[in-house]
Amino acid sequence: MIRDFLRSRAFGLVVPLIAVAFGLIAGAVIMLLSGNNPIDGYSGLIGGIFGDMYYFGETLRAMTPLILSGLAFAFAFRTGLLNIGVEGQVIVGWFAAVIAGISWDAPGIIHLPTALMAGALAGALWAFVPGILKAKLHVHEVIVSIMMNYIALHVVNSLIRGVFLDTGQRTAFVPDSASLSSEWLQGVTDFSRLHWGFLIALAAAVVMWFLLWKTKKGFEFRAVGFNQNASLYAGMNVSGNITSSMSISGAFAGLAGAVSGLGTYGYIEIFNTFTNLGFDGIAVALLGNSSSIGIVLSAFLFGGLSEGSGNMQAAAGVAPELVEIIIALIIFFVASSYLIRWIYKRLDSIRKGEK
Amino acid sequence: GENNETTDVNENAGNNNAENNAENNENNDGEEAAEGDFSAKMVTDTGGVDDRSFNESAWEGLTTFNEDYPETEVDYIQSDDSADYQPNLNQLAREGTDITFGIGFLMLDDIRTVAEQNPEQNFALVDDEVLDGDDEPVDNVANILFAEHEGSFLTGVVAAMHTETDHVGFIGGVESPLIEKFRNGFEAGVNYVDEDIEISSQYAQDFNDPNQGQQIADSFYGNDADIIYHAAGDTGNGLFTEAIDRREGGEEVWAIGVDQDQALTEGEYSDGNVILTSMVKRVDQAVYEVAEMTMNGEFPGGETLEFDLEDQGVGIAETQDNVSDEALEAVEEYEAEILNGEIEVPQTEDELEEFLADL
Amino acid sequence: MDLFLIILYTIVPAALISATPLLLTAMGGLFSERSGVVNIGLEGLMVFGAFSGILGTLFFESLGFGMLSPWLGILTAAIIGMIFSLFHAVASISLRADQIVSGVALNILAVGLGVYITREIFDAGQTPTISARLFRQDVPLLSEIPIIGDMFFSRVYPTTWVAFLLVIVVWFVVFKTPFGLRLRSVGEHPAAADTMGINVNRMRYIGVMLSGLFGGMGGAIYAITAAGSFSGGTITGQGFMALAVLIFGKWHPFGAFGAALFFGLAQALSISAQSIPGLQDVPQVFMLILPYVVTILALAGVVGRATPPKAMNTHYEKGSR
Amino acid sequence: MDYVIEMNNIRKEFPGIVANDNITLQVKQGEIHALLGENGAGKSTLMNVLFGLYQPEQGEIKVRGEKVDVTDPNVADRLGIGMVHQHFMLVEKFTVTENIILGSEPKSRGAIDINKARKDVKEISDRYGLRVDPDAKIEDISVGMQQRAEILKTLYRGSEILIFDEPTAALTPQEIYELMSIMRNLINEGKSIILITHKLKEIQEICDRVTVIRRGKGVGTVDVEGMTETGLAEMMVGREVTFEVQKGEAQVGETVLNLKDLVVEDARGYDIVDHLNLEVKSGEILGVAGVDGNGQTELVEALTGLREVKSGSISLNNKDITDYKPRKVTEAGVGHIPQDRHKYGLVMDFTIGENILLQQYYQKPYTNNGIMDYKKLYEKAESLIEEYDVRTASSHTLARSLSGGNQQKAIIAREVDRSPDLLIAAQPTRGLDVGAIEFIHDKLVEERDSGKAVLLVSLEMDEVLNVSDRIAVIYEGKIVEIVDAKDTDENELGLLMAGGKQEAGEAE
Ligand SMILES: Nc1ncnc2c1ncn2[C@@H]1O[C@H](COP(=O)(O)OP(=O)(O)OP(=O)(O)O)[C@@H](O)[C@H]1O
Ligand SMILES: Nc1ncnc2c1ncn2[C@@H]1O[C@H](COP(=O)(O)OP(=O)(O)OP(=O)(O)O)[C@@H](O)[C@H]1O
Ligand SMILES: [Mg+2]
Ligand SMILES: [Mg+2]
Repeated sequence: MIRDFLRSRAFGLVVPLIAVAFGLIAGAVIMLLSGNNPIDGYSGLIGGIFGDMYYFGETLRAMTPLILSGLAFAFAFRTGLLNIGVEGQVIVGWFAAVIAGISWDAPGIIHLPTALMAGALAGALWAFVPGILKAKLHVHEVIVSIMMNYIALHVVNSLIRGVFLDTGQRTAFVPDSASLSSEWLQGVTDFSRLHWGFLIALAAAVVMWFLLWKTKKGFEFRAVGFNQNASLYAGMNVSGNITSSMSISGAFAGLAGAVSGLGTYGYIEIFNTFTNLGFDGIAVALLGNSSSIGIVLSAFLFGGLSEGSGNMQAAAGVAPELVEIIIALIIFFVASSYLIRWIYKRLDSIRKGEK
Repeated sequence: GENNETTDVNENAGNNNAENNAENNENNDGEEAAEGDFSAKMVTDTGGVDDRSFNESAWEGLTTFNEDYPETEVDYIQSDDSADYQPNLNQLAREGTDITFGIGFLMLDDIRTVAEQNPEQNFALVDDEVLDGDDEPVDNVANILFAEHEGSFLTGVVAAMHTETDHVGFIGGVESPLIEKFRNGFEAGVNYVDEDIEISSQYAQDFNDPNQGQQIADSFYGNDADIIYHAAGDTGNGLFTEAIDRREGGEEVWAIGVDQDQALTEGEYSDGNVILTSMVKRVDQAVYEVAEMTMNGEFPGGETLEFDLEDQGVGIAETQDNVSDEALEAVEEYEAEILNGEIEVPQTEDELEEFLADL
Repeated sequence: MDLFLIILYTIVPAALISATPLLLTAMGGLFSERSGVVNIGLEGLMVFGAFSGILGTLFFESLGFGMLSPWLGILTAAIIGMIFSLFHAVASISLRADQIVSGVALNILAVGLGVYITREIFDAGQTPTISARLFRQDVPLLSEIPIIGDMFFSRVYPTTWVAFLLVIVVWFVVFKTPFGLRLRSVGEHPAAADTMGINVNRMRYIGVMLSGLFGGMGGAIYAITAAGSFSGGTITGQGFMALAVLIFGKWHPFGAFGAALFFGLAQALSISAQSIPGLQDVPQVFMLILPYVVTILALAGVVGRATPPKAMNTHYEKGSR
Repeated sequence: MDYVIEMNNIRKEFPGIVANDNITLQVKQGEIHALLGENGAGKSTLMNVLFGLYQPEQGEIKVRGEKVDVTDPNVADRLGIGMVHQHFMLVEKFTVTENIILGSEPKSRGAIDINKARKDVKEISDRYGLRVDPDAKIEDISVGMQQRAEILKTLYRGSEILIFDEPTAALTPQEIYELMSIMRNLINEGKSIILITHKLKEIQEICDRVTVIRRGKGVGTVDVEGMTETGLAEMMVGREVTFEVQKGEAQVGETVLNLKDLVVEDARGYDIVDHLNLEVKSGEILGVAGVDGNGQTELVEALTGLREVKSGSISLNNKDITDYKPRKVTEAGVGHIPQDRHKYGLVMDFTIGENILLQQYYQKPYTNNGIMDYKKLYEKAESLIEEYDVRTASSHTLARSLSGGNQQKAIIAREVDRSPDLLIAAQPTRGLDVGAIEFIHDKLVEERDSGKAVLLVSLEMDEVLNVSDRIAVIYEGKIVEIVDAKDTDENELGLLMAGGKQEAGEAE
């Protein structure tokens, strides 16, 4: 009985929920220890997520690129690759999409898709490098993708600075024909920056699920991820699969950048540091167990917590870093689901013993 | 609902006698408070409210304002990344804040958007000018600029007066028009004193890499520069590290700080302080003034206030222990020349070239 | 030729400075990964090391320890880093969390906790600047050696030489002592180690805690020598670079030494390029990406495949195969 | 009676299964005691209990008459119990010496005294006749030498009671022969041995007594003398077992596989397959016999497209398939039961269903226009699971959790079901119990009887002799002789495998 439950899908949901609860309790303890009122803190936080349509819209807006960068990491992860380079792929994707947006004119029906494609392609290209090196020369993809992050940052900054600078630190705005922003979505959410990219991100989650679990290619990606030799034996093109799954991962990352550029901002600016969208994507993916649904949910949690933290500070004077602590602890508890299972089993056997 | 027509920048900015205003408004204030507290709040950029730079300075302005007018309410919201600017500005606007300051030119576009969405609210942007789609100023936004080039010119003068090797340096954070103003002003100042002084300059392309700052400083000092000015945020801390290190090793080198009187917090070594002087940008004063004007119903919406040498919006730091009297005299002299228009300090590369050609 | 030497005189000392924290942190990663625990959390360990190193220095300064303070600060960071690393150890060893996930959580936690505590203590997002510092010094005698002396032994931080000595110590410990043999066996084939009576989990705990110790020192040295204070932006990516150094160096102390130095050189070159005739006209962006591009080329061309410890990223349960 | 080891009424449970159910095992001083049982009967579990890796739920253990509590391998070590595990417990990147001293290293001034260690290893290996190179890395040495290193590990610790868990499964006949004499040496030195093996012949040859367990329960202990192989097998399986492979005359047809002057390099660039010529015809099983390392592995890899051919040609049904990629080889009509089932045969983290369709997933009806139809895939897998008697909880179970025999059955189901013209079976029964072996041999014969060509590569002389119609002996990358299985015997084969023919030829 317990064994069945512990293995069941339902339990798969219970673990993250308990983990979130643990994380929040730990956060409350930290607030108490540091002399803050946890109830005020959390009501500020929740107010900052659900308080009104504006905040809710902003939360959805914040989670949009996180879904995509989470998918990017998860896709590679599912195929046996560690794509630490999501960050760099986000940056080049952002850049390419905005440049495709500002450098020519076309009707929206062509312009917007091209700009999005440009972003995805740039991300894919950036990920192709560690992919091909891994496939052909067995170079560890982790280092190459870390290096590619820095290269992306410097190259993109220098191109903006040298070629595309408009005012201040940014390029010109993309025209409406290449913009994802939606007056309607802004209208219903009381002027939040929610944009069509949100739907693209949700669609991408479906795409990833479909690709991995419904297509022939997905079968091969997963097989190669688990066992290259057996995949070779079964006639799969191993190095081709490594390269393409890395590139697909990069395309998701590039889209994450593209929706930020075409949706939230409308431009790209010189980055003083990394955007962190990519690094947060790693955490989102891991928290979501690298599954599409899990990623959407954990991106919501991430987006919500970080949006809400502003209000938490304003309303209760709690430093926004608390949210990072809570996120880290939630990840910790999810990863340690063994602990939760163990506690559950213990409780169960105590209950039985009493009967 | 203050409606201000665009007025002449200087005319308005000239009206900056803070103390005077403060006294004048004591009476006024009681009425305002009765209607509901006047609130002035700010959104920091990603540096945070305690960045020992302009965010901190702006917050100081607001806290002083609050001390002077205790019935008012002041507060800030911190931004963790640039995607936070808009929600944070929006949040303050929604709370009905009487004036919301955006600190840093990175907030330019966000403040425009939020201001357009909340036409009843007042905003002010530090370090840039908000223009709408037709390049016209936005009615409910006041723009606060500083003449960094003028202040940097004076530090350039100090550097030129102090250099023993006739070689000085400049370290920039990320290359951008704003940081260019610092550099061009500095170079103009140095070469105005002595055309033959060599100036090395380099961008770290990062505001947050003290290690690189140190290495750049190392290579400048190693190539005989003895005074280095920085406009590079945390990267500049590496400059101080290197300067202290060389000082301890007996070398006579100097560093010049930026934005605040950095000698107060940085640069100490066993036998003094390596910071020769700093280029101070009085964000506090600017914020204070704009808040006060707004409270008095004189919100300078749609206007651009440039705080320059004349209004003491920029200048060299109060800590002057290391500066020679000679240099101070020169500073005074050139300051007067700038004020009376004899010297027009260049802001851009092109202007600098022209300026140097005319020497 | 002379010019070449002059270039070396500028960039070698600079390379040593940037290599030091990377190298120490990579040594930490080496202990952890050699014992079979992946350590993506090196970044977080450095962050926490930087935080506790600065805090420790400030604390000892205030007690009047003077010039001893930074050293005590580094020691503090080593100890606190070790304690902090228990987070990763407990999760990934005892609670069988995925090691990569746990490392990522560690990174997020370090920044959050470091800045949060900083705010609580100083009411600001960054600490004050330390005043007791470490200074670059000439190494007695050695700095007199012609050419080499000026390059390697003049104006170096004492921490650099401590780090280099530690590399030798690490090498000795890992490859020459029973402890090292056991540590490596646990990372290669935990079941085999278990049958030889070695407590697998205990070795792994030690491995991870040593990574905390070294990572903490690495972060502290970076903060104390270069930054002088701690804020959320003090460590941005150095831990990942240290991970790259470890992999590039093929999980070997001397390999990591070479990799760190190589990396430091590339970086120093990119910074000094503007004062080197011939390189002055190269657009800065090429110089900025140089270290990273060269690393990729080196991996692709010369260094080739690196095989990680075999049991890395696996949990050990008795009796499982 | 003085038993060195007494395990009384041992019970050990794993979640959902009782691996040892009230088993009693008594080992006399100075004997070689066999432990016999099918795959999964519980032999390894029982030994792991004795060695302290598992704690029993019930039962007692006595060592030299004294009741002991073996809480971990260190306790076993102190009691003089050493174990050579079924799956080698060697660190591949370490040297032989390092592996042996691990956990009890000689020290001098804090460092390992590697010279003393090497000397000690040398001394012990000389004493028991265990040839090893103390400085060689495990990954570079033969399986036989790895085995000897494993034994040395126990001797180095001074173990008096040695447990060998299936030590011969991966050894060549020569190595088995050597191992036997080593075991005799050990007994002469006064040690006692518990030997687990599926090879009844070995039991007969070397063991004194045998304890048989079946499905976790003890069946009994008997003296080996007077027991026949059939008797032992019956005791173990609980039914009659035939050892002779039942097969009729071969109906030999056209040439299916034709290899001409085939040259293949090994990883170090050495011509390990060296101008090899061979034909396999439909309706026959051609066995390739040879000592390990004479190019068998590379030959099979070249045939199946996993390794590049340097020169020469491979043709299948008169069509040149040299340098075809694996998938094209498969589609041309080749089935391949790989030698290493974990490395090549299975994706261990895929379900057993996905593994069974690993060669067909991309074809209709499992894939239509790039979209998979998992429903069809699992339907097919389930029918094969049924047909080939793969014992698994469901078709959605991960391959990892199946026992070796059942994993192998799944591979055979996959390869045979496609009904390839040529079936290449490399070491298809390694490590399996007699029941499973019987099943697999029957399948090979069935294929041959339906007119397919079968190429059987095996290191087990028995298997080659029993199953094949013709036997090709491979030596140093060449086929040195082809003999009719009916007309040859172990002696002749053994001689040929050792290069006998060539030497004879050279002498002429
Ligand atoms: N670690 C384990 N966890 C759970 N069940 C196990 C474990 N090890 C063994 N078992 C169970 O115990 C039974 C006995 O396994 P064991 O390995 O002892 O068999 P064996 O007799 O050694 O088989 P073989 O001849 O294949 O080596 C298995 O059928 C399996 O169900
Ligand atoms: N760690 C484990 N957890 C759960 N079940 C296990 C475990 N190890 C083995 N088993 C079970 O034990 C049974 C037999 O396993 P075992 O490995 O002994 O088979 P085997 O035939 O000896 O395989 P091999 O040929 O690989 O040695 C399988 O049914 C498997 O499910
Ligand atoms: Mg077994
Ligand atoms: Mg077995």
